[in-house]
Amino acid sequence: MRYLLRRAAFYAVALWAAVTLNFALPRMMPGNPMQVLVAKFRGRINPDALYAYAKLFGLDRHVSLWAQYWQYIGQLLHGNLGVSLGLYPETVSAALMQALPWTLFLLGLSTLISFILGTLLGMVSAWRRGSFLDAVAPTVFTLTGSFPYFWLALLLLYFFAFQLPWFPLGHAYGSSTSGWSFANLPDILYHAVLPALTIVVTSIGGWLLSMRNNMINTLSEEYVKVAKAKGLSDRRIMMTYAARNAILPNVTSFALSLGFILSGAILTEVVFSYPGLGYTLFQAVGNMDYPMMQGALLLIALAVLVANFIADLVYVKLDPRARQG
Amino acid sequence: MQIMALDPPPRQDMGAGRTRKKKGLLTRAAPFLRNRKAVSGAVLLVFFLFIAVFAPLLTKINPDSTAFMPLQPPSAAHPLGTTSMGQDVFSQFVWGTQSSLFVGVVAGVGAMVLSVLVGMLSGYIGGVVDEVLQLITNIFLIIPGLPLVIVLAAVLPFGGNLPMIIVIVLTGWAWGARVLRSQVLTMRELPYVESAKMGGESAWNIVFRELLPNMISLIFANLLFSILYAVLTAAGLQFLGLGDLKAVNWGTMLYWSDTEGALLSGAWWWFVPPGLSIALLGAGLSLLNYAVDELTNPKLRSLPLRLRALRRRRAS
Amino acid sequence: MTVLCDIRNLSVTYHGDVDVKAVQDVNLTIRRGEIFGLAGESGCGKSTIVLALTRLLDRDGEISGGEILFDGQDLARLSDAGMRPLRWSKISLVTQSAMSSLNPVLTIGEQICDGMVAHGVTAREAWSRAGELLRLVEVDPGRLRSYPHELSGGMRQRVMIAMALALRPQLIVMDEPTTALDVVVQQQIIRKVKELQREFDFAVLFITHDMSLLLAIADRIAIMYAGEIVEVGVAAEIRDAPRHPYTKGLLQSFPSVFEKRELIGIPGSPPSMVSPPTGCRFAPRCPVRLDECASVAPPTVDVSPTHRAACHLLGEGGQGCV
Amino acid sequence: MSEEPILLEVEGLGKVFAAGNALNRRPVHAVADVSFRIARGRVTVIVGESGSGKSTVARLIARLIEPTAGVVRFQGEAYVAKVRRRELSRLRRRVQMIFQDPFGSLNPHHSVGYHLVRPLKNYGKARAGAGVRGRVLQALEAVGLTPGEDYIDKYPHELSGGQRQRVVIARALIVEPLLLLADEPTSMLDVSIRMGILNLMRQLRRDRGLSFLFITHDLASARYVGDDLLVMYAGQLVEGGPADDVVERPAHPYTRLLLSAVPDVVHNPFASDRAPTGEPPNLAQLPTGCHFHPRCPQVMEVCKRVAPRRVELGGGHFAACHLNDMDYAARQDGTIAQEAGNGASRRKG
Repeated sequence: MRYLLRRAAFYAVALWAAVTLNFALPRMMPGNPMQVLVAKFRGRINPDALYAYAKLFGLDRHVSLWAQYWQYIGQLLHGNLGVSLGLYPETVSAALMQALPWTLFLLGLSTLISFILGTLLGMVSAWRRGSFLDAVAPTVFTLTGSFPYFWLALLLLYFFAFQLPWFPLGHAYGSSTSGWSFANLPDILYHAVLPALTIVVTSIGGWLLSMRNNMINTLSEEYVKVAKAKGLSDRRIMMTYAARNAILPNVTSFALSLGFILSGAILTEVVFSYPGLGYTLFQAVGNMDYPMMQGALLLIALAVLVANFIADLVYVKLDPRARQG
Repeated sequence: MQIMALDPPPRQDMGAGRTRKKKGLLTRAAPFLRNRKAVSGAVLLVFFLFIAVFAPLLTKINPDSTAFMPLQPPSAAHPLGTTSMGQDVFSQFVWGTQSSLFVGVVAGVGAMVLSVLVGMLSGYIGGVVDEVLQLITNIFLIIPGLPLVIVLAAVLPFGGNLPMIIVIVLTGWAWGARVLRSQVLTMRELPYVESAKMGGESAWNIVFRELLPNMISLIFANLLFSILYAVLTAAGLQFLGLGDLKAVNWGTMLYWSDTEGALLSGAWWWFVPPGLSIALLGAGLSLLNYAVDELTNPKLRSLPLRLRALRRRRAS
Repeated sequence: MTVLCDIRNLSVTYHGDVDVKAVQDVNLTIRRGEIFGLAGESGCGKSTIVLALTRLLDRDGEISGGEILFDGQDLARLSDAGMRPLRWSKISLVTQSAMSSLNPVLTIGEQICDGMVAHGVTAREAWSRAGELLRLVEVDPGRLRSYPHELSGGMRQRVMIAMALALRPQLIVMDEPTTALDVVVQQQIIRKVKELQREFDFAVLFITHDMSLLLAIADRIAIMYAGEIVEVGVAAEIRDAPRHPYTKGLLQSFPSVFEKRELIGIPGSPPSMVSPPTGCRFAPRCPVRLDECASVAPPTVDVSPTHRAACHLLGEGGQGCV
Repeated sequence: MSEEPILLEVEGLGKVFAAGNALNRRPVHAVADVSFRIARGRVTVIVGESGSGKSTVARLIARLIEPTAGVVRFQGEAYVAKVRRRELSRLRRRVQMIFQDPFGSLNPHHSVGYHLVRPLKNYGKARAGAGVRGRVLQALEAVGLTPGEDYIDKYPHELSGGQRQRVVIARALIVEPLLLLADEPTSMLDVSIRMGILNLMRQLRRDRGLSFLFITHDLASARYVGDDLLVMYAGQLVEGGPADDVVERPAHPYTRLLLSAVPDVVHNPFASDRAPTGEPPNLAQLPTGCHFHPRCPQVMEVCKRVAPRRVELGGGHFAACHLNDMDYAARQDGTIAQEAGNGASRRKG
C-alpha cells in the first residue's frame, strides 16, 4: 500500500508539471501572445473564439502571472479547456471526448496484442535457446521495431487498401455506420485492422527482446534450478518460476514505453485519418488551434499517467515484495 | 569499435597464473568482429555515414532543381527517377541522408550528454540533488514525447533544425539518465570506489577516472538509442509537415511524396528510398545495440556453433 | 552399510570457446545413511559433481564420461523424462543461498507443496504434510502463507531443508548449505540435519570448503583438487593421518580458536582449469614434489581399506609425505 | 598493552542509518556507543556475526561514512561529525583500509602500477619522478609479489584472488600508514590462500610495527592474528580484552555462545548437546534492555528492561553483562533471580 501511495504522490507531481507546462506554452511565443494571435489569424477566425482562449490562459488580463495561473487551474478543475479555434463554437473538451474513445480503443487493442504476443514469443524463445524460433524472432522483430511507424502505415495502406482493396483506406468506421454501438463492432474492427497492425508490428520487438533477456536471466536463477530438481513439469517451471519473475520488469517498462508507443500511434492515426486524439492534435496544429493542441496534450499526458497507475496496480498484484513497500 | 571489449571479463575467466600481455587493438575487437549482428549493424551505419560524408561527390545535381521531367521512373540519368515537381530523387536522397543524419547525430549526442550528466550527477551525489533530479527524470520519462514535440514545434517561434533538435534532446534524455543513474548507484558501492577514496582521489576523479571507463558500453548503447529516437522523431515531425518544408531530408521527402500522391500514382521510387533508409538505419542501430547487449552480458550470447552441433547430436 | 550411489570415472566437460574438463575421472561411493563430505576450494569441480549427480548441468555442460549408479540405475544415461520420477523423491537438493533458491513470488507453502504434487500427492494432502514438515524443522506452520522475503536467513534455510525432506528421499545433496549463515545459526542448522538424519536415515552428500566443519560432521570425506579426487577416507583418518600433501596443506590452513600454532597454508594458487598442469595437478604448489610429478599423473593407492590417496610418494610401498 | 602509546581512541561511536523511504523513515541503529583503543603495533580484532555493525565501525573510522555520535581520536587529534577535506586527507595518510572483495577492490581498467601510483601522488608523497617506480616496486615486493616488475604492468584480471588482495594491501601500505583497517580481507579468498594473507599481516606487524584493526566473522582467524579481541553484537561491543583472556575466560554469554558454535579442527561443537537458539535481532527493532536477552541462556528479569554497563574485569578485559555487575543489576531491580548469581560468582572466582 505504501508503495502505491508513493507512486500516487509522484503522479500528482507529474500531473501538476504537465498542467504548468501547458500554462507556459502560449507564453513561449515571443511578444504579447494576444497580439501575436490576432496578427496571425487576421480575421480568419471568430474573435469570440480567440477571446475565449485568451481568457482561459489569462492572456487578456493585466493581473499577475500568479493570479493568471490560479485562474487557469480553477478553469481546468471545472473541465474547461476552452473553445476550439478551428471548430468554433465547439468546446475543446467536447471535441476531445469524441476522439478519446477511438484512441483508447485502437491503442488499447494493439498494445495489448503486442504486449501479450511479444511477451509470449520472448518467453518461448528464451526457453528454447538456440531453436529456430529463437534464431529468427528476436532479430526479425528488432528490425521491424526500428521501422518508422508512418512509413509502415503508408506501405500497408498502399498494398492492402489500395493495390489489394482488402481493407478500407482510412477512418474508424464506414459511411453507413456512425460511432459506437455493438452492431457496428465488426465494421469498427475491420477499420482498425491496418492501423492496429502497424502499431503491433513496430512495437512487438521491444516486448519480445526485453522478455527474452529477463527470462534468460531468471532461467539461470537458483530457484529455477531447484524447481527442476523438484521434478516439476517443464510447463510449471517455465510459467510459475521463470516467466512469473521475468515479467515483472516488463510490467514496469510497459508503463514507461507507453509514451513511446503513443507517439507512434499519433503518426498512425494521421496516416489512416483515424479520428483519435493524435489525428485531432495533428489537425489542430494545421489549424493553429492552440486551445485544442494544449487540451489534447494535457489529455494524452493524463492518459499516460492513468495507464502507469494501472501498471503499478498490476505490479503490486504480481510481486509480493512490492506490497510491503 | 573497441569500446565493448574494454569491459571487464567475467570472473570465471580470471584463472590464475595466466600471463597475458596487454591486448592489442585487434584482439580487443575480435569478439565484436565475430558477432554477426554487430558487423551487419556497423556495415549499415557506415554505409549511411559514407553517403552523408561524400554527398557532394556522389551527385552533382542540385536537389532543389525542378529542371527535369516530372515523375520519371528510374533511368541512367536519374537512378531513382524524378518527383512530380521534376526534382532528381537520387540527389534528394543523397543530400537528405546528410541532413537527416546530421539532425539524428547532433540530437542523439545532445540527449546522450544530458543523460550522462544528469544520470551520473544524480547517482553519485545522491541526497536531495538526487531526489530532485530523479523526480524531473521520471516526469520527462512519463510525459509522452511526440505530442509535446508537435506542440512545441508549432509554438516555438524560430524555424530550421534547431528547435527540432532542442525538443528531441529535451524529450529524449530521460530514459538514458535513468539507466545510467541506477548503474552509478550500483557502482558507487563497489569496493574499488571506496578504495579510490581511501587513495585520496577527488570526487571528480572518481566519477571520470574510476566510474566512467566502466560505463562506456552502457553510454554507447544509450547513444545508439538516442540517435535512433532522434532520427525517427525528426522524420515523424517532418512527415507531419512540422519541420522546415523547404529543407531536403528523409522526412520532408516522405511528406512531399505523400501530399503529392506518389503512393496513389505508383511512384515507388519516390517514397521507398527515404522510408527504407530510415528503416535500414534504424535496423543498423538496433542491431548494434543488440550486439552491445550480447557482448556485455555473457548470458545473452548465442551458442557457439560447436555447441549447437553437439546439442543436435544429443537430440538425435 | 550398503552402497547407495556409486560414481565411476565421472568426467564433466563444459563446452565454450574452449572446452573445459571441470571434473576428471572421479570415483566416489556414497553409502546409505551416511554423511559424505566433499571438500575443495572454489573452482575445484565439487559443485559440478553436484550438478552432474542431480542432472542439473547447464546447457553447455555435458557428462563426457563415466557412470553414476544410483539405486541400480545409471543417472548419467537417463533421459530427462526418465530422471523426473527420481528427482526429489530419491534425490533432493539444498543449496547455498536459500534466498535465491526460493521463488520470491510464491509462498513457502506453495513451494513445499508443488514438489509433492508433481509426484502425485494430492494438493490437500501436500498442504497438511507441509505443515508437519515445518514443525519438524521448528518453523511455525503458520509461515506456510509467508513469502520468502518475510523470513530470516536461518528460517529460509530451515524451509529449504523441510522442502528437501518432503518425499523422504534417500539422498539429500547439500551444496554449501551454511556458508551464507552465521556460525551460531550454522550450528543450529547442522544439528537439525543430524537429528533428522538419525530419524529418517537418509544419506547426505555435504559439499563445503570448510574443512573444520566437515571434520566435525562427516562420516567420510573426499578431498578434491583441480577436478580430481586426491584423497578419500574416514573423517578421523583424514584428520589424523592425511596422506596427500594437498590435504595436509588444507588442514594447515585452518587455525584453531583454542590452540595457538603457526600455520603455513599452501603457496601459490589453484591452476586454471582451461589448461591444468600435466602430471600431478598439485605438483606446481607441492612442497615435496618429485621429478616424475610434473609429467606422470599419480596412481590412486589404497592406504587402508577405507583410505586411498593419489600421490607418487605413496607408490611402491612409499610412506607418503609424513 | 599499556606500554605502547595509544594510536587510536574511539569514544561513544554511533551510527544511525535512515532506512525506508521519504514517507516512512525508520532509524536503524547500526552502531551504538562503541568505545575502544588501539595501541601502537598491536592487532585488534572485531568479531561478530553479519549485521553486527563491525564493518560499519571500520568505515566510520576511515570516514567513508560519517558517525552520528561519538569521537574518533587518532594520535590525539579528534575527528568529530563533519570532517573537512584537508583533515580527511591528513587522516587517511595515516589510516588506510583494505576491503573484503579482492575482485572488486581494483578497477579493471587500471594497471597495478596505476593503482599504486595514485595514492602516492594524491598524498603528495611522490615528488621526484624517478623515485616513484622504485617505491611501487618496493611496495609490491613487501607484500610478496616478487619480482615487482612482473606485476607492475598487469591488469587486475590477470591476477589470482590472492595476488589481488596483495596488491590491495600494497596500495594501502605505499603511503606508509600507521594503522590498517582490514575489513574481512580473507573471507572471499580460497582457504589455501587465506593463510598467506594472515601471515602477511602478522609479518607486517612484526617487521614494521604496523597496527591493525581486523574485522572478521571467523573466530579462528581472529585468534590467529589478534592481540586484542572485541566482540560485537547488534551494534554494540559486548566484550573485549586480550585475545587469550577473552577466548579462555569469556565473560559474556554471547561470547560463550560463539565459542561453542565454532567448528574447529580441535574442538567439535556438535559433540555437546546444548543447542543455541534464536537469531540476531533486526536492527530496526532492537530488543529492550540488553539486546542479547531473547537468546541468552542466563537471562534475568533485569536484562529485559535495563541495558548492562561495561564492567572492567582487570587486565584490560571488559564485558557488558549484568552477570558481571550484580550490584548494579540489583540496584536496578530489587527482585533478582537467585539462580542468576551462579554466573557472576563463577566469574569472580
